[in-house]
Formats: sequence, structure tokens, C-alpha cells
Amino acid sequence: MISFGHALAFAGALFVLGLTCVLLHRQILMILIGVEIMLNGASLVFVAASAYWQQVDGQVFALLLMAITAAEVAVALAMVVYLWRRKRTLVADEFNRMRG
Amino acid sequence: MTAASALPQFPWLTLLILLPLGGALLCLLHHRRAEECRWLALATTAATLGITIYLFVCYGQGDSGWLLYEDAAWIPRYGIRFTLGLDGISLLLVLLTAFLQMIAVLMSWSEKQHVPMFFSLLLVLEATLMGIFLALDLMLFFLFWEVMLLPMFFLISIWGHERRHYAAIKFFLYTLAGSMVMLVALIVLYLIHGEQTGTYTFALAELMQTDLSSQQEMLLFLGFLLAFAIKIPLVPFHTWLPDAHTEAPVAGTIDLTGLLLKTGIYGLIRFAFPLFPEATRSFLPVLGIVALTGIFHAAWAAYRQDDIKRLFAYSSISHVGLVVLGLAAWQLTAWEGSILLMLAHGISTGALFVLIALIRQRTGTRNLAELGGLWSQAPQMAFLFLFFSLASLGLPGLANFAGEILVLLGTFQTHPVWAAIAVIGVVFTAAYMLRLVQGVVWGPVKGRPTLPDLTPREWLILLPMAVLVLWLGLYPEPFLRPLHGAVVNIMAGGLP
Amino acid sequence: MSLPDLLALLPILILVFGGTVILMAGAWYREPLPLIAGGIVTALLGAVAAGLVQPPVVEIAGLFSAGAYARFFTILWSLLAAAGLMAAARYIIENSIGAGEYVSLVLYAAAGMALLSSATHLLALFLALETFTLAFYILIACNRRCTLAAEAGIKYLLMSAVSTGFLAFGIALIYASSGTLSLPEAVIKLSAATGELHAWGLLGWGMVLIAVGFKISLVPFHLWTPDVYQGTPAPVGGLLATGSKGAVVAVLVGMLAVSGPVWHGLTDLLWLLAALTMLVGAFSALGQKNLKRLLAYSSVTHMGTLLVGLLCQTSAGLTATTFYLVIYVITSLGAFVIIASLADERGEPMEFDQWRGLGYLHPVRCGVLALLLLSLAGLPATAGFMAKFVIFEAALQSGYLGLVLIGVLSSVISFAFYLRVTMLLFEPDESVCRWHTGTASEHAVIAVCTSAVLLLGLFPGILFDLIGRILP
Amino acid sequence: MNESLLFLILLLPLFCAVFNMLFGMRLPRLFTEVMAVIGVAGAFVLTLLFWGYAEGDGSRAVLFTWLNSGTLNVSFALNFDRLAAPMTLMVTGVATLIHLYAVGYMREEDDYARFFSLLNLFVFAMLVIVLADNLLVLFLGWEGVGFCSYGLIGFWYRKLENAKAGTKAFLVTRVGDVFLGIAMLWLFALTGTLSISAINAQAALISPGVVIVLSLLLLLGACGKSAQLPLMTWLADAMAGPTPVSALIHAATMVTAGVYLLCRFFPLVSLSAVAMTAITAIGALTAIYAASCAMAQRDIKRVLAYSTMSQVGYMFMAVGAGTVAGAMFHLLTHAFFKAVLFMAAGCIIHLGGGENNIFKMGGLARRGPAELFWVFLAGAVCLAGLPLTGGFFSKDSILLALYTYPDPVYRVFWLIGIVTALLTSFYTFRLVYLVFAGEWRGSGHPHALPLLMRWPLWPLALLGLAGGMFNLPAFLGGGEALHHWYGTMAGRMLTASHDVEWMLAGLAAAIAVVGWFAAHWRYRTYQAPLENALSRFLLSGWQADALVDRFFIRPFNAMALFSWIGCDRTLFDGSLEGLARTATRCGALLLKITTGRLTTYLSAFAWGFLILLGWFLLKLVEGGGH
Repeated sequence: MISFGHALAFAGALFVLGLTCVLLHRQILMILIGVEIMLNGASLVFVAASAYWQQVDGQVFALLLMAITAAEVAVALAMVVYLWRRKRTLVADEFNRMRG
Repeated sequence: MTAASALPQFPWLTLLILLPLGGALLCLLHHRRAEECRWLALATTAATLGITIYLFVCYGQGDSGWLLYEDAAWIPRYGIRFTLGLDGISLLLVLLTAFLQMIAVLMSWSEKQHVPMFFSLLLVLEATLMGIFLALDLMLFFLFWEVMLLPMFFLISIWGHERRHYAAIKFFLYTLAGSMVMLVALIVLYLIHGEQTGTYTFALAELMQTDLSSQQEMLLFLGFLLAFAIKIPLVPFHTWLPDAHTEAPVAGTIDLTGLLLKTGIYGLIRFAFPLFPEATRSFLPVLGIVALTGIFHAAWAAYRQDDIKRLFAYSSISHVGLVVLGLAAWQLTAWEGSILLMLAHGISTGALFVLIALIRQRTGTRNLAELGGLWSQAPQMAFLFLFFSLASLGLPGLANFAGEILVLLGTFQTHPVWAAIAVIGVVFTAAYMLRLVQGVVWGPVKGRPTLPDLTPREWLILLPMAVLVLWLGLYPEPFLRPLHGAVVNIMAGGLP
Repeated sequence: MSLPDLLALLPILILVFGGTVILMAGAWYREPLPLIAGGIVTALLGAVAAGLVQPPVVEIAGLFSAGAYARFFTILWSLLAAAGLMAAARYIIENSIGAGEYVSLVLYAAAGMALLSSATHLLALFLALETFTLAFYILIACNRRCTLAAEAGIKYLLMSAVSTGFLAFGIALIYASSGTLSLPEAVIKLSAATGELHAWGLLGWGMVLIAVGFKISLVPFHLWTPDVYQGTPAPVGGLLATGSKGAVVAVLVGMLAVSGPVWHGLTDLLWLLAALTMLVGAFSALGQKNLKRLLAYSSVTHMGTLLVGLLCQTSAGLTATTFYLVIYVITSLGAFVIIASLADERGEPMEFDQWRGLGYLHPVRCGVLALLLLSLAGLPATAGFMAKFVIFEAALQSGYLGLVLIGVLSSVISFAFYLRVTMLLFEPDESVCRWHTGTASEHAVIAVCTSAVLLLGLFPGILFDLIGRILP
Repeated sequence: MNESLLFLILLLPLFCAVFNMLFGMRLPRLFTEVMAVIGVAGAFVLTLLFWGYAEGDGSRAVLFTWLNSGTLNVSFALNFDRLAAPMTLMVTGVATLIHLYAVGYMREEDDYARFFSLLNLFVFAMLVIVLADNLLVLFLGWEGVGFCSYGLIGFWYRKLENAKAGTKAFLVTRVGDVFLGIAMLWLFALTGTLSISAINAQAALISPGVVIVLSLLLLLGACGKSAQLPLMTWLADAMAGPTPVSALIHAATMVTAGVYLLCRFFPLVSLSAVAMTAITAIGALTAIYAASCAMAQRDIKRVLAYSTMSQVGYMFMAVGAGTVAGAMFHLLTHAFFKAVLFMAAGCIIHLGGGENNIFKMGGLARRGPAELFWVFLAGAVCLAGLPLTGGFFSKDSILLALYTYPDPVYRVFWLIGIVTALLTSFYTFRLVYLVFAGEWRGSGHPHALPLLMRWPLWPLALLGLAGGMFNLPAFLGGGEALHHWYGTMAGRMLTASHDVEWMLAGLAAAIAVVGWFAAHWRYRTYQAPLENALSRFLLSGWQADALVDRFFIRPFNAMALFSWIGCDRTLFDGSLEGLARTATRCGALLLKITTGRLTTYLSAFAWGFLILLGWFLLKLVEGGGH
């Protein structure tokens, strides 16, 4: 049986990986992927916690989390397509006309 | 603290505040017809003056206790009440406000730029000033205290002269910073009082009962004192005044010297001293020395000014220093002298600013070097300029002397050294005033040989002020009578 | 979901179904005005329903509360939606944005905010938060012609995606440490638990705090605010500035009201955040040359002050925060709607030299804008002062003198830059050009906001009693 | 007629002054002049009518309460007693004659209304000083006189030097007023009242040390107004005013106000020997100083101004020597003959076409009307103190008082008095010879003298000559009328053996004659003014102005500049603007963080997370701890 601590540690590592992916990449797509990884880490903690506490709430949350992630990705990709058509670039730092 | 009379009498005091506000609103509504706004503003100020004169006539007998007292619940949750009270001191200051405001309106008769807005701001300023001199609830006082800054800010920033923005922002922020510190002190006092007595209220009478540790009391007193010191202004905090004066339009300047400086002193008398008696006692020597340095520092600085408006700003600081010296002496005659001097200074310096504005309209300059020989250009104006300069110089028989001599006589009883040094200050006052008079009135004619002399409207403005200066100088009795009761009460630490 | 639950959820159901109906109708019937009118009616209906219908049951499936507190905020957000739609009417027509989509998105957002305000369960909190965030993703970038809107959209999207990640992970940790998702219990367990789980719980709440920090733009996470406010069209900006921040604060206040003072572990972190937010918000607004960015930074300062209110965790503190929140919502909405009403084909007046001397061409609206800005700064006789006073009073009562002094400093600085704007409006300048005169609906919203600010400034007793009744 | 009518003496000149001020220009010129003269002549007549009220201990009249606050209760009150009556008579009498003279003198002046109203206002203020019952009313008159002299000195304001002279006079007298003000405050604090008679009554109760300081303050106050050392620099420049002004103000009335003040407070002052010696010393030093300066002056009016300063020094010596009667006697006679001299000087200047420099005159005895020479000579003879003239008797009584004073140091003052008398007669006759002897050295032809400029001189000349009758000393069989008139207020009774009195009188007469011969020997034939260091030093009044400038005016200017630029501009304003600059600069710094790039925003997020982790670890460690 995987102990609860190990699951948490792994999920934490997953989360941090996602975060570094978000921070290091320039492309918007890669940032979105990073976010997805962070969210997966979170749902993993939910599942582990619900197993630990013997409750179904965590799993319900994990399922809903997937739904929310899907919705978000849909909107995000729509935005990415919209931006590609306008500026022919997806580098996040190109969009810096507003500053100061 | 008994209400003045059992039967609910006509709410004069609320009317005093609401009338100018109503006038201001009407001015805004009439923004199409500028001419109508002028007459409307004049009518409002005249009505307010009428009311104050009526109050002065029938309540000016100097019996102690509140002459008029009105009270109504406002924000029960925080114990804030709409309480207004009139005693001897506020009666005089209200009278001065109404009088100077009417002069300000008359002086802005030829204003062409955005007239409705100008007059509505003036009337809002009058309403807030009335509020300050009448409010007895600390939060109500604070509300009027900060709102007063807004109309003056706009008056300076829109109708001012060259460096108006700098002066307007500096004026507003400087006073605001002080009043914010006062707000914190006010809330802390309110909380301490609430914990001790269970009733959370901002009423001045109750808050005076809170017993504070000496360290707490001194800190809170300094909080209040900072706000009032900036407003009075006492020396280290006075640098906003010359800028605000030189850049403000004439109506603004009259209000600034005549009234806004007095709100600081009134705040000291009404709130700071009664709320923190022990802290006040131990702080009086410092206050006295600061006032003394103020007198000399401002007089010396005034001597080197070339812009006559800036010169009078410094002269106001010097006069106000003498007023605060009188208060710091904590002696009955000195206090009555201070309040009389406040009145006299309001009128004489107000008149001088009117004259400066008239000179500027005719010669187009305020620089001492470019002025001269006014007596041959416009004898009547020069005569009045000399008359009011002598008044503010402290020539006996004119208004300022009556106040000054009372302050000096009273201060000598308790602090002989201060009074002696203050008398020496009179020489420096004479020095810069005579330099000014020599630069403006005497000397060879510079510029046009003859200038258009005073028009009937200008005479209508200046004559009552001259009469008042003479009246205050020769027979100040009717103005001193209301003070006897009020001053005794405040100095005894109680409330009328 | 028994009938009483449904009855309790009636106002939100009205909003959601109304939105969907309008969305569908929009597909066939392209005429924008009736759709917008329908949207406004739905929003008002939702508000009336929340006001009048007395829900039989207080708790809805353990997720949402339908108590007086929740209904108060439901009314507030639906009114906000109605106002937002009225303000956006002319914008939608002139920029030919899909009226159906816009209206439905606004209604969904309103529903999301109402749900969030009444959430008593972490899951409900998460779902509600996501609903209106998604709605805003699209609303911000809905105007295809404006490039800045797209840039603002992507910035908001990515930043809030990351914050959702933090939120989810935070809630997961809280669930992991406390075993329960219900908000009040989780909070009580936080202070009760000890040992290792307590540590995870603390980290969880910290990460939730980060997500909240992003949403209400606390300092380290506030960098998106100026760009997004500048980029979004003013009507959407009005909703974003008021609604999204207000709902998050509302849920925190609701939680603290139920659980009482519980954040012992977090207080010094919150103290740092509040102080930093107030100061950085005020100082960065000093050098601003663009009104909307200035409003963004000023909203950062206001959120700092709200955090001070939350920090007190006393009933006085919560009342103060709610009062401050309502006033902030009304004033910011008014400011944004004024900017929206002035917008015309050249876009919106943003740069300071576009505003110079505008007070003489549009005296009423600029006068009102000056009043609203001064109310934001905290001028007495306007509601802003009463709000600040109440917060300071609560903070001093719970002994946060340091924070109050920082609050005083930031409000003095905020007076500085607000005064510069008001002075700008009334500075005589020949080169100024006339902007749009604004439609009746915009004027209505502005009038309502201004009268509310003045009325609550002079007679705040009304709102105090109302809040006294709704807070448990 | 009851006492309150006494106020008429005061109110008449005031009413005429105000009337002229308001309607002077609109009415015909004659009407204004008549009003002015009536104002003063009326007061003169009234004083005569009320003379009876002065007997005994005088009569008090109260108008209305002026200031009433707490223990202070001051009202406008007059005290017409034995000391005030002759002074009022002199002031109004001399003023009437000078007004008549002024009507003639100011014939061509078009701004006459202002002149006559100010002159009348001056007489009102002077009468207030003389008749004041309490110190505050006296202070009112005191400053009123200061203002009128300021206005009249700077009457021809178009030339800036005149205005500057007026300002200088007002400022220096103001310095004197400061000392009087402090004395007034102190007296009120000590005695609880400001009424002069009450103060004098309680004088004995005040501790001796305080009495000394109070008397010195009063002395310095008097010096300010009477142009004695150290506040004397303004009198010479005050000659910039028209001659009637110099005659009235700077000869007869204002300069003697200081002496009158000391006589009023004689009971208080006489208590301390130190103060008396100080007064005598100041009087003596000023006398010798002024006499020496007068010898080297070239402007006729400056000679007379310095001579006035010297004669007032004599009066101070008289008060210092304890004889109020002697001081008042000299005051009265001096007022008459100095007024004559000034008016005659006015005629001389008029004849010379506005030329003041005595070295550009000469031979006027033959050129001008003969009577002018005799009148001037009469005045000069009195001033020099030739025997049997009014000046001789009054000066002799002062020298007698100094000689017979018990304190030995007074012999030194007596010696100074004798030397000054010698110098006085020398410069007086130097003036006579330079102006009247020899040929006309000036340019231009003589103007005709209007009748009004000649007629008023005679009464004063005769009064000057016959002045001795007022207080003829006993050894000459005189009744010492003035001394008896003053009664208790007269101060010390001069008792000396007959031969001492004869010796002193002879010595004084001899000195006067010696001075005359010296002037005769020196100036019989015209001598050009000698240009050596001593004469330049004396001409500039011992470099007094330069000293005042270096020790007072220049440091004051520096101090003023420091307090404005130094304190206000750099210190206070500087710190404020510095504060504002740092605020905007760190605001701009913060704005640099929002670079607009998304990556920086996300990294800010990461920094936030790092802070949280750091705090969390801290909490963990702390949590683990307890």
C-alpha cells in the first residue's frame, strides 16, 4: 500500500514540475501544459486524501477538477488560436504593449 | 452641559450651515446665467451675515454656557451625533466668517472664468467654515475640517495664478497629512473612552471625561496638535501658507488669511486644550517658545519679500504667532486679547488683500520694485492702504493694537520674559510694514501717472472694514463681552 | 436537490436559465437591443427573487448557504450585472459584439459570483470561482477589433490558470490535512489540528491565500491588474474590478463570520501582505499617466485596506469590511461606467492629456468622476471616508496601530494622485476634444452610483443596520 | 462747565483734522486753512477758559471704557492738572502761531489738505500725551505723534529720501516705544492699574531694584521720542520735512514729550538715585554731543536740529538734577525761541529761493527785511543765553540745580553743562554771522515774504526774551512763579547762598559773551567751511548713522535673508520637496517591475510562492519548537 506521505510527496513533486514548466517556457502552449500538470498534481492529492480519509468527497472533487480543467483548456486554446491569427506569434513576451 | 433652553427653539445653527450649501446648489443649477449666480451668492452671504448679526445682537451678552445648542442623532452605531453649539468664541468667529465671505463675494464681482462654479465653491467653503466653528461632535468637526480643504483646493488650482498647481497640491496634502494623524488620535481616544465607560460616542463633553495615562494623553494631544499646528500655522509647518496665498485668487486669499488660519486656533481652543488638560499644561512652554520663534522668523522673512502678497502671508504668520503666544500664557486677559486679535487680524489683513488685488488689477504687478508713488496715482486707495497697514502695524486706536496690548498685558502677568520679547517683535513688524508702505505708497511714480481710483463698489467693500477696524480699536467692549463667560469656562477645563 | 433546495437556489437559477435562453435566442435573432433588455430584466428578476423569496431551507446540499448574507450578495451581484449590461449596451452595438453571448456571459458571471458569495463548501467555492473566471476570460477579449483586449485576455487567462492550479492544490492539501471540504469545519480544524497534518493544512491555506491574492490582486500577485484594466473595455472592466474581487472577499467574510477568529497562524503573513499591498499600490499609482491603470493601482490599495479589515477577525472588522466592500463596488462601478459613457469610435479616454480640461466640455460627468475619485481617496461627506474610518476603527480596536498608520500614509498618497486627476479635469486647455455624450442607460447607472455614494456618505446608518442584520 | 467738556480741547483739533482729511480737497483752500487754524486756536482759548480747573490737584474727565478684560479696566480719561496746564497752553499757543505761519509758508503747495489735517492730527496726539490720565491713553498719543511725524517728515514723498527719513524716524521712535511698552506692561503687572497718578502713589511700594530698571526703561522710551543718545540719529534727517513741521514737531512739542513723560513719572523716577544720575548723564552727553555736531553743520535747519537736541539734553539734566520746575521752565522758554529760530530759518530759506546751505547765504541783514534780522537775533540771543534773556534764566537755573546737587558727580555734569553753553553760544552766533553778515553769496534773487510768514514770529520772540519772568530766581527778587505753580510736583527747591547764585549767573553770562566774541573773531569776514577730518566727523554726527548701519541694519538684513532663504526655502520647503521626490522616485521604481511581459508576472507569482514556503518553513520550525 503506498503510504499517504509518499503520494503527497509525489503530487508535490508533480506540482513543482508543472510550476517550473510554466516559469521556464516562453510559448503560451507550453505554459498551459505546465498548468495542466499542476492541476493533475492537485487531483492526485485529492484521490490520495480521499483514500486516506476513506471518504468519497476527494474523488468527486478530482472528477469535477478534470471537468474544470477541460473547460479551461478549451477556452485557452480558443484564445491561442485567436492570438495566432492576429499576431502570428505565440511567444508570451511579445504581448507587452501595455507596461509601466 | 445643559441645553440652552428647554423648548426646541428655531434651529439657527443648522440654518447657518444649510443656507450657504443651498446657495451653492442653486448657483450650480443656474450655471447658464452667470450674472444671476453673482446676485444669488451675494444674497446668500448677506442673509447669513444678517443671521449672524441677529445672533450677535440677541445672544452677545456673554452669559456663560451654550448660547445656542442643537443636537440630533446621525450615525447611532458609532455614537456620532449632529451636535452644534454656539458660545462666545464661536459667535465672534461665525460673525467674522459671514462678514469676510460677503467681502470675498463682492471682491469677485468681476470674475469671468466659470462664474457659477466659483461662487458655489465659495459658498460651500462658507458652509464648512460655519460647520467647523459650530460643531461639538468630534467626528462632525473632522468632517467639516477635511471638507473645508476641497473648495479651497479648487479655488487655488483653477482660478489661481502661475504656480497654482504646486501651491494647491502642497496646501491640500500638508493639511490632510496633519488631519489624518488627528483622525487616528481621535479614533484611539474614542476607543479608550468606549472601553472605560462602555458608551461609544464622539461627543466632546463625554470624551473629556476619559482619564488617560499621561503618556497616552501626551501622544493623543500631539496628534491633535500636529493637525492644528499645520493649520495655524506654527513655524516649522508654515511653508505652505506663502505659496497658497500668492497663488490663490483674491476671494481665496481673504478666506485663507481671515478664516482658515483661525480654524486651527479655534481647534486648539475648543478641542485640544479641553480634551487633554494635563498634556496642555506641560506643553504650554513649548507652545509659547514656538509661537515666539514664529513671530520673529515670519517678521524677518517678511522683510525680504518682494511679492507683496507673499509678504502679507508672512505677516499673517507673525500675527498668528502672537495669538498663539497669548493662548500659551494661559491667562484670562491674554486669551481674550488673542481672540480679539484674531478678529482684528482677519479684518485688517483681509482689507489689505482686497487692496493688493485692486492694485494688481490696475498696475498688473505685485512686485515691490515695480510699484511706487501710489499716493499721487490714486490718493484714496493709497490712503486706505496706509490706514490698513497702520492697523496691522499695531498703531494704537486701531484694531490690532487693542488685541495686541491685551495679549501682552495678560502674557506679562504669567510669562514676563515672553511678553518683553514679543514687544521687541513689534519693531520688526514695523520694519517690514514700513518698507512695504514706502515701496507702494510713497516714492516717485513708476508706470502710469494716474490710476483709476476706487469705484463705489470698492468703497462699499472697504468702508465697512475701515469702520470695523476703528470700532474694534476704540471701543472693543461689545466684542469682548461675549468672551468673558466662554473663556473663563474653557480655561477652567470645563465646557460652557 | 429537493424542491426547497431549488426554491433556495431560485435567483441563481433565474440568472443561469435566463442567460441560456438569451444565448440561444441570440443565435437566431441578431438584434442586440431586445437581447440586452432581456438580460437586464433577468438580472433584475434574479435580484427581486433573492430579495423577496424567503428560502425554506438555509443550507443547500451542504454546498451553499441561502441565508440573509448570501441573499444580500446575490442581490448585489445581480444588480451589478444589470448595471454592467446597461453600461455595455452602447458598446455592444457600436463594436458589433454578439449581444447574446455577451449578455449570457455576464449573467453566468453574476450567477458564479452569487454562488461564490454563498459558498460554504470548498468545492462550491472552487466551482463558483471558476465559472465567473471563465466567463471573464471571454468577456475581456470579446472585442475583436481591439488588440489591447486580446493581450489583456491572454494575460488574465494565463495568470488565473496558474492561480487555479494553486487554488486546487491548496484545497487538496486542506482536504488532505483536515479530511473535510466544508469551509467552516476546515478552518476550525486548522486551528485545532497539531503535528504534521497541521503543517500541511497551513501550507494548503497559504496556497489558497495565494490564489485569493491573485484574484483580489494583493501585492506580489497584482502585476496583471493594471494591464488587464487598461486592456479590457470599460464596461467589462467595471464588472471585473468590482465583481470578481468583491465575491472573493465576500466568501472570506462569510467564512470568518461563521467560524470566528481562527487565522492565528496566518496573521503575520496577512499583516505583511496588507501593508505591502497598501504601500505598493499607492506608490506605483503616483507615477501613473493613464487613468485606468491609476484605477487599477488604486483598487490594489483598496484591497489592501480590505485585508486589514479581514485581519481584525472581529464582528466590527467584518461589518467594516462588508461596508467598505459595498462602497468600493459602487464607487469603482461608477468610475468605470463614466469612462465607458465617454468612449466613442476613437476608443476610451485613458491618457491624462486626453482628460485635461474635459471638465468644461462634460461638466456633470467629470464633476461626478471627481467626486467618485475623491470618495475612493476617502474625502469626508462621501461614503469612501466612512468606509475608511470604519476599517481604521476596527483595526485600532484589535490593536493593529502599525497597519492603520500605513493605511493613513497610503490614503494621503492616494489623495495626491486623485487630486492630480481632479485638477487635470478642470484645467483650462484649448486642445481638448469632445467625447461621447453617453446614453440614457449609462447616465442612469452613474446617477444611481453617485447618489448612493453621497447618501451613504451622509447617512451610512442605513447600510450599517442592513449589514448588522445579515452578518450572523 | 463740568469736567467732561475738557475733552473739547482734544476733540476740536481731531474734528478739524478729520474734516480736512475728508473734505479738504473739495472745499476752497481758504476754508481748509481757516478750519485748521480754528481747530488749534480754539483749543488754545479753551485751555485758557479751563485754566481754573488745573488748580489744586487738577480735574479728571472720563469719556468711555476703552478696554475691559479681567483685572484690566482702562478708559479714555483726561487729567488736566498743574503740570499739564502750562504744557497744553504752550503746545496750543505755539501750534496756533505755527499754523498761521504755515498758511503763508505752504502758499504754493497744492496738497495742502493732507498737510493741515496731519498737522492738526499731530496737535491732537500731542495733547493726548499731555492730558493722558493713564499710560495706555498716553501710549495712544505717543504712537500717534510718531505716526504724524512720519507722515509730515515724508510729506514731499515724491523724493524718496524724504520718505526714507520719515520711515527712519518712525522706526527709531518705535524702538523707543518698545521700552516704554515693556515699562507699561511691568507697571501693570506690579500695580494692577495703568493710571499714572495711582502708579506714582504706589511708587514707594515697588522694590528699589525694580524701580531702577523701570526708570531706565522710561528713560530709554523718552530718549526715543526726544532724540537723546542712543536713539538720536533720526532728528537730523527729520529736517527733510517742511519747516513749519520742523518748527512745531522737532523744536517745540514732540521732542519735549520725553521730558514731559519723565516729569509725569517724577515721583517714581526720583526714588532711585542711580536712575537720576543716568538721566543726567544721558542729558549731559547728548548736550555736548549735539552742541559739537551743531558747530560743523552747513544746513541751517540741521544746525537748529542739533541745537534742539542739545537743549533737550539740558532739560533731561534738569530732571536728573531733581528740579521739574527747572526742566519745564527751560522747556517752555526753549519752545518759544526755538520756534522763532525755525520760523525765521523758514523765511531765510524762502528768501534764498530754497537754499539751505548757510555758506551760500550771507548779508541778509541788508538784503531781506530788517525785522527778520532782529527777530532771528532775538531768538539767537535767547538760545546763546545772553544775560536777562529767557534762555539765560532757564539755563542758569538748570546749571544752579546741577551745581547745588548733593552728589559730587553732578559737578562733572555741571562742567559739561558750562562747556556746552559755551559751544551753544559759539554756533549760534556763527549762524548769525554766516547768514546775516558779509555779502550775498547765494544765486537767485530774494522773494517777497508774505505777511503771514512775518507777523507770527514777533509774539514768540518777545515771549522768548521775556521768558525769564515766568520763574525769576529769588536772588534777583523774582517770585519763582512757575515753581510755586507746580507746588508738590516741582521737585527740589533750589536753595543756594546769594553769592553762589551771583557767581553762577556771572559765569554763565561771561561764557555767553566769550562764545559770541569767538564767533565774531572767526566769522567776521567770510571763511570757507574747513575740510578736515574733525569737521567731517562732526558733520556726520560722530558717524552715528554708519555705526547703526554696521551694527544693526546690516546684521538684520543678513538675519532676514537667512530666515527666508536659509530656513524656509531650503530647510522646510527643501525637506518637503525631498519627501515628495523620494515618493515619486520609488513609485517609478515600482513601475519598472510591471514590464508588460507575462513571464515577469509569472515570476512574481513564483516569488510570492517562495515567500510563502519560506514563511511556512519558519512556521514549521517554530511549530516544531513548542
